[in-house]
Amino acid sequence: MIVVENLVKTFGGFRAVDGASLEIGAGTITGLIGPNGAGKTTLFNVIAGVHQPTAGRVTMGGEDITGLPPHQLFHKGLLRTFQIAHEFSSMTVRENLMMVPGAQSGETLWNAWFGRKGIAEEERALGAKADEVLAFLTIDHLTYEKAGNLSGGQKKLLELGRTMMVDAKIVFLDEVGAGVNRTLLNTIGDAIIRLNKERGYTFVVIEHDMDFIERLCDPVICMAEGKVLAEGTLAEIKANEQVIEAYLGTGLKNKDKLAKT
Amino acid sequence: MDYLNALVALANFVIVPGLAYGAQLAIGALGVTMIYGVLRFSNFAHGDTMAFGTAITILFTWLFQSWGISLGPLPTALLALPFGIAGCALLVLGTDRVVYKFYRAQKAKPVILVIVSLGVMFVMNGIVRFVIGVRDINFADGERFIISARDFKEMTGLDEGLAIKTTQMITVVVAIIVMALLFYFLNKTRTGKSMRAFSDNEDLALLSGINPERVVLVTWLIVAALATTAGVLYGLDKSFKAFTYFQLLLPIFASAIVGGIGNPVGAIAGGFTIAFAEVTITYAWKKVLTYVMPESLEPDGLVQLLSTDYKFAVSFAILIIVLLFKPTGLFKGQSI
Amino acid sequence: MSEPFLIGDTMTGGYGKGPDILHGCTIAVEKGEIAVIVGPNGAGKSTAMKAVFGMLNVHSGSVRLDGEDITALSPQDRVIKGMGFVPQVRNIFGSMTVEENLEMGAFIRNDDIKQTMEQVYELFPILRDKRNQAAGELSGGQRQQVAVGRALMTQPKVLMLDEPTAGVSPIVMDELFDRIIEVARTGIPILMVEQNARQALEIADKAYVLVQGTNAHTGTGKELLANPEVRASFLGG
Amino acid sequence: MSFSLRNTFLVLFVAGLYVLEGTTDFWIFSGSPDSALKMLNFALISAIMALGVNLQWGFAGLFNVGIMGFVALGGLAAVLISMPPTEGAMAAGGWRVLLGLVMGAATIVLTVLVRAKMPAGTARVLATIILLVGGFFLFRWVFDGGVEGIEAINPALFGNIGGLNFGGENYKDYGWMAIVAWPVGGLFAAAAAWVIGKTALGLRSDYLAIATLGIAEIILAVIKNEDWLSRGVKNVTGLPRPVPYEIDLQNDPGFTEKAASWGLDPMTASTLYVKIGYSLLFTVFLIALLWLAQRALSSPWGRMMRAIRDNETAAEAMGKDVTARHLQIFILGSAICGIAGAMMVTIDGQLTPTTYQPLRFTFLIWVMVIVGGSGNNFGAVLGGFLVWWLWVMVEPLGLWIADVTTAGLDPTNWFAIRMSEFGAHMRLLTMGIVMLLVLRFSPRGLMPEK
Amino acid sequence: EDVKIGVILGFTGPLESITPAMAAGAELAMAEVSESGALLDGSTVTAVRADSTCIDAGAATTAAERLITSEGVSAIMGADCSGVTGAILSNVALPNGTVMISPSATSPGLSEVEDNGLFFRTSPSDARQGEIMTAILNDRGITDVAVTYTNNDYGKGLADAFAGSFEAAGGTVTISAAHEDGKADYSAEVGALASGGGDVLVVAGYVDQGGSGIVRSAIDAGAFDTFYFPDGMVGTKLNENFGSELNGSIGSYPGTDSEGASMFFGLATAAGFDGTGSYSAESYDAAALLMLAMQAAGSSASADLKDHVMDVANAPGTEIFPGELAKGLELLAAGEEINYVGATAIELIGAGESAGNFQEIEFADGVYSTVNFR
Ligand SMILES: Nc1ncnc2c1ncn2[C@@H]1O[C@H](COP(=O)(O)OP(=O)(O)OP(=O)(O)O)[C@@H](O)[C@H]1O
Ligand SMILES: Nc1ncnc2c1ncn2[C@@H]1O[C@H](COP(=O)(O)OP(=O)(O)OP(=O)(O)O)[C@@H](O)[C@H]1O
Ligand SMILES: CC(C)C[C@H](N)C(=O)O
Ligand SMILES: [Mg+2]
Ligand SMILES: [Mg+2]
Repeated sequence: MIVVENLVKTFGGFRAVDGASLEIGAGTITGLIGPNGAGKTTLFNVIAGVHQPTAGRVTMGGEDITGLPPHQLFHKGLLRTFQIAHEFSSMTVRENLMMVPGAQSGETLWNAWFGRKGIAEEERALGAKADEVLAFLTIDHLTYEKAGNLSGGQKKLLELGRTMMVDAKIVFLDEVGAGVNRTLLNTIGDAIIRLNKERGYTFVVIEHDMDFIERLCDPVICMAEGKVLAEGTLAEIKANEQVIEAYLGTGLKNKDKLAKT
Repeated sequence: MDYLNALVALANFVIVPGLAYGAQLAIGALGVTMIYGVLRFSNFAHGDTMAFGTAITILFTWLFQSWGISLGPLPTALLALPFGIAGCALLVLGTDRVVYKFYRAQKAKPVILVIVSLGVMFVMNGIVRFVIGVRDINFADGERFIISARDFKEMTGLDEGLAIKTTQMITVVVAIIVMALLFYFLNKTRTGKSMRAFSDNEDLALLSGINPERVVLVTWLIVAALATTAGVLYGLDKSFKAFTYFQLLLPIFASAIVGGIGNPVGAIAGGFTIAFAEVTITYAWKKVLTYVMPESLEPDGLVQLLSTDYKFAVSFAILIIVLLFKPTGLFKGQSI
Repeated sequence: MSEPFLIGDTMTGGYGKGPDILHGCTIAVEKGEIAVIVGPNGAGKSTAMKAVFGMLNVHSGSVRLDGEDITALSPQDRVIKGMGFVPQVRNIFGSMTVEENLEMGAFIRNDDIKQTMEQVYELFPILRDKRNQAAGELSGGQRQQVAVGRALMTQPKVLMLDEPTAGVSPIVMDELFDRIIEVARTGIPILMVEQNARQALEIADKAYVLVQGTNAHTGTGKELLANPEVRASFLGG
Repeated sequence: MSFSLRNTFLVLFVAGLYVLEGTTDFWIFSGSPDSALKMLNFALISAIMALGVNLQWGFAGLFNVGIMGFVALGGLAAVLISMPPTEGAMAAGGWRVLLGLVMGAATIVLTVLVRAKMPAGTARVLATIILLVGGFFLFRWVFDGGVEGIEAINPALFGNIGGLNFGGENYKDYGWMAIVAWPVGGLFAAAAAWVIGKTALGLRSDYLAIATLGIAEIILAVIKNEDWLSRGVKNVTGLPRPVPYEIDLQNDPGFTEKAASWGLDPMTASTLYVKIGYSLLFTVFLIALLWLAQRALSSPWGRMMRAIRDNETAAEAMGKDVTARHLQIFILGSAICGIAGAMMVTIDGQLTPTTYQPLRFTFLIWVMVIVGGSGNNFGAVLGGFLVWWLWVMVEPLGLWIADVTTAGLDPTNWFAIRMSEFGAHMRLLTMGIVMLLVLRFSPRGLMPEK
Repeated sequence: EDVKIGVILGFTGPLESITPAMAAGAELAMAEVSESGALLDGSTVTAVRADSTCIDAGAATTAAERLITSEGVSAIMGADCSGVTGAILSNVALPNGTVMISPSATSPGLSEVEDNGLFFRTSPSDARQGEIMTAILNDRGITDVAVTYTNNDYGKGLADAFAGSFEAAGGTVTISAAHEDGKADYSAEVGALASGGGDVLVVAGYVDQGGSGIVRSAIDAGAFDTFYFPDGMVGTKLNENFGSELNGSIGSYPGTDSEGASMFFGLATAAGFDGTGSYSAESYDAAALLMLAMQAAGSSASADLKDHVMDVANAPGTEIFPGELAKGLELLAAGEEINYVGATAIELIGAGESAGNFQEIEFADGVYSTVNFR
């Protein structure tokens, strides 16, 4: 679905992504892991059009999408969430969701002025959809709260909720799990699986929680220092020496100092 | 062909005035940039703050003159400057207490503070005029020239003169010293760094034990010093008039922003950029070219890219072009 | 039972004029111990931490540090009393370099900070490489490391961490927890909110489950880990 | 929409200020309906400007500090549309000027095309330079000649190309052309906004601010110095107007009779008649614009704009074309300012470029928006009315304060002497104090955004 | 009766520093009349001030509106700047039928403006001054001059008028560059002017505005040694600011060697203000003319007095000087004719503007003095 070829992104001499090549198969839930600063988010940002690549090419379903601006990619069915939540803070939670779908007829000025009827219908449908998503994410009690007042985790949920408002082809999730309660995260995982199975969304998931990756992802790609370090099933990755050394580690060393009770 | 005369003419009409004016703008811009950098708003009252500090300085200058105290070749106003700064500091600290503090506590948006500063500007405007009146005041004394155009011609035997005024020299020297001090202060000292921390993330600064009141206090003290110094140097070089100081605001803002607002080095660079843009773009090259070109090719027109009518338009055009290529100013400034 | 070193006792309060978020919630930590707070999103965990740090209107209940009532103190004064805090969001100085962030952490200290800084760099080696880079340009996990490093620079008497491991890689998380254990064992109490709850509860001496601003469960880390109800509703089974 | 009690009170309060001005001479009020209506007319224009700025700032977070430029462009339109053409100007150089302008534009288009066609490299740079420099000189040669021709036509009175009014000598009978000029003023401003937006909208907050400020200065420099266009600083006076002239009314027996039947003398009746005429016209425009703005704000379009204002990156990722939207709203807001600018020139009856000072035409409008409550259309309009009232009334207010503070003082007292010299300057001081007080007690504006 | 006269001047804004002396001049005349008790059987005159801001037509017309409709002023002494004067005239004075006498609006455009006989000025149109300047320069054999003017209708109008007549007389204007008032720095203008060259720099600006800034900058850089100062530049401020640096420079401004001028200076000094300030004398005359016209009309209403302004200002009749307003009023009351000469030897021509008597000045020993009258 997405093919990344020799992608390079530098920030004033520093190569954040350094010749990464990878493929994301249609219909998969691909996990993307790697140490902090490996370039995962930067890779996302380049694919999603936030940054212009220094070199390399990105194609989506065969079409060259290198350097297209984010709003165009959105209309091609490419959605993403942000690692650091980007809510619309002075709008209500419900509005945050309702604004997402593209091509709303009420988004042209002419219709806003003179096309009240049709818009009202559309709005009702959007509202219903938003309420559904909020209920699913268990934050329906906050429907009319300003998004800026949400707790850290709630904002993360809202990020995810936005991707559920439209029919996407491919969704990039940047650490949706960080800061989200694990029980809820399981529910989110279920939803991702369902969207993947029932609606055929492709997912790319950055996550540091191995349990979550394990439940969802196949294949898994591990990046380090801007390059792809390893690729395969999670089991294969977990067994990879380099990955263990750079990323997974071998558990707590100070176990002995813990309370004995 | 006479390169020497051409060079002197260019220096006299472009380089020297550009340097002095640039330095005046730069010190003004430093004050604006400090407030922006730490307190995060564009202070429209800065021009009038400068006027107030200068007015106090002038009052003290008159006092000293009446006592017969002087600095010899240097203007007496330099002696009065510390008193002006002190007066100005009292004013801005009082303003902060009465006005700005409230909005800080409210965590008001920067634009609210901008408009509030507009209100403060009106009030200070009134105060300055009450204190010293609306007239043009010339308070420079001491030696006016380091070298005057006439003396230069006599000395060198050239056709063109080169004039360097005492005030121009003082301005440039002071600008360099002030910039160096400020740069050192902000980047190397603990108080300076704590000010930057405060401007970056107020809550976290609190959690690091930085005392916000102190940061604000120090900022205003520095601003008072910068504003008064800029105002006095400008007033010495040209003259003091309340209305002109208000008008100075525009080029000062332009300097701060083109250099990269919030960045002291940028303020300096911006000051000189704006000054030279104004002076050079509309310069009529006829005089210089007459010396350089062979007689047969001497220009009969003025050889002026654009008439001086467009002086501001052009300097602003340059500013916009700079911003298009460097969207946060010459030296990466902040943006909220 | 003697008074814990730091205790936020039956606190009730909320943001500004808004509704109460905390309803008689109590959190405490003993010297040398690690206390962990878990709970669903929006339960009020961060709010409780902020309340202990005096960044919120607490209109009933009190906060006591080492037996002294500090309810009325400003956050700054609490820093001076030796409390250190890493908030959940906006926890770095984005425009300042990594090193300057650390220096700011040590703002209230007047002694030599070189050694502490060295320790932080050892704990988070990546920060040494990035010492002259603006913290705002770091990756999510790196920022988190800066945030924790900044708090450690204070050499606090008690350390409060709001989700320190959000977004950090497993290896760094392990190292962080290792370090937290070490710090705690030197006698500095640690109060921490965590969503990586299972790992956190494993190292917790004491744990609180917060739901809707009240204490739902309290016990040792092991007890809560073993509690099937807690597991199902808060730890993801 | 439901108005809260507080808002109703505020509206009544501000309305009351105007009513008092017109009915009682108590305190600082004049008790003159004429004066109240005059203030009302300018307040209506100010409110329209505030609406435009609120659209840009309140809806989209665009920091436009170049309002003055757009207002001035609107004024220029009023001259170019409603004045008659200067006789012989087209022949003397008008065509040549037009040709020059077309050639100037063609040079730019050509350069852009050539740059698009040619591969990057020295050759392209060279071609660009040759095209631009050559084009510039050609343009100047054609253009300057035309300008000279036009400016030579009776410079003390004309020296400009004039406008499109086809009334010729009797152009004042075609006063309705002034109304046509208002929307054209909007178009002028919109066209300028399009160019500015295309180049500068990528800049953030304060940088955009200084860019717009600069562009306003550039626009003004052109209006001040291109005498062939609208006489530059020599001003154009005697613009036609959409309402009758007082003198004509006074000389119209029908009107004087009517006036007498209302118990008014012809003078008073005529001045009131004219002012009310303007008020009605402006009110129609204001209400129409307010309706459009309000409807847009409460639609999905408005929601999208607010989202963009809150977080551009996220809005972009959610498929919203932030650049295009910014451009759209920048053009709209500027156009509204242009309309207001044309109205202002019409009611003044003259275009005086030196009038355009940032303090009055940019910052005062900002004060209106912020004091009224940014993000709230009604707030902006209310702010327009209140702040304009203040701007005018601080003069008597200031004098009153000066009087009160020196009452009972011996006139030789130093304070009294200082105050008597200073009286007029109480104006700005008072303005500042009142502004600070308003913002102190409602820091988010009188009618904050919900 | 208490007659009210509006005094609309730019008390705040770019001309704020010359305005007080102008207002004082006008009010001096009013005080003189009030004290005499000779006006319309013992009426007193009160000045009502309003701020024209000099630049903001909106604010100025609103202020004027209030003066007329609320304060009920009979006539207006003002406004000062040509731009706002035109605005007030066509938007307020005309509809309300109020007489305006401006002391200082000199733009040639105002001669042609539609005024219904309501507008007068005690200053000459700049078209006239252009000719005078040419004559003075020609007499001194100066053929090459550079010109700088303040960028408004006054400056531009004067510069154009001057350039027209100077070039027609065979002179050369090497460069004509505008300067904006109240700006921070004039090096660019001076640079361009110096490049243009010329024997004399003509500064068509305001003395306490950009004009002085240009002069300062030009002297400091050694660009020009001799200057020509038209009306807006002549003031004691020049002596104070530049002193002997200006030795050899020349200029011209409205005025005569009439005793009137010196009498007015004396009165002003006694009243505690500087009568030599720009347009202070013209303001005195403007106010005086209004009151004399009232007396002649036997009514303080504008509709009546407008037809008498020209009569009292011009011959024939007994000459009236500053300080002699009471005498004028009495003569008028007795049905005799007067010829008000006033502080500026005023003579109204054409559409009611001063014919323009100019005095030629020259700097020597750091002060200027009148050397000739034209
Ligand atoms: N704007 C920037 N300027 C300079 N360096 C940057 C910038 N953005 C990212 N970097 C650097 O690029 C590297 C990759 O960052 P990135 O955010 O892609 O990491 P990541 O893999 O997402 O890490 P994490 O798991 O911590 O989120 C980091 O070392 C970071 O410091
Ligand atoms: N600044 C604020 N103003 C008003 N309400 C707030 C604010 N911050 C948080 N809240 C509300 O308080 C409640 C508790 O928030 P808090 O941040 O304490 O949750 P939390 O337990 O830390 O959740 P998470 O695990 O998601 O971080 C939430 O419902 C949230 O909407
Ligand atoms: C007050 C004067 C200097 C005004 C000037 N003569 C003008 O017409 O604008
Ligand atoms: Mg990341
Ligand atoms: Mg939290």
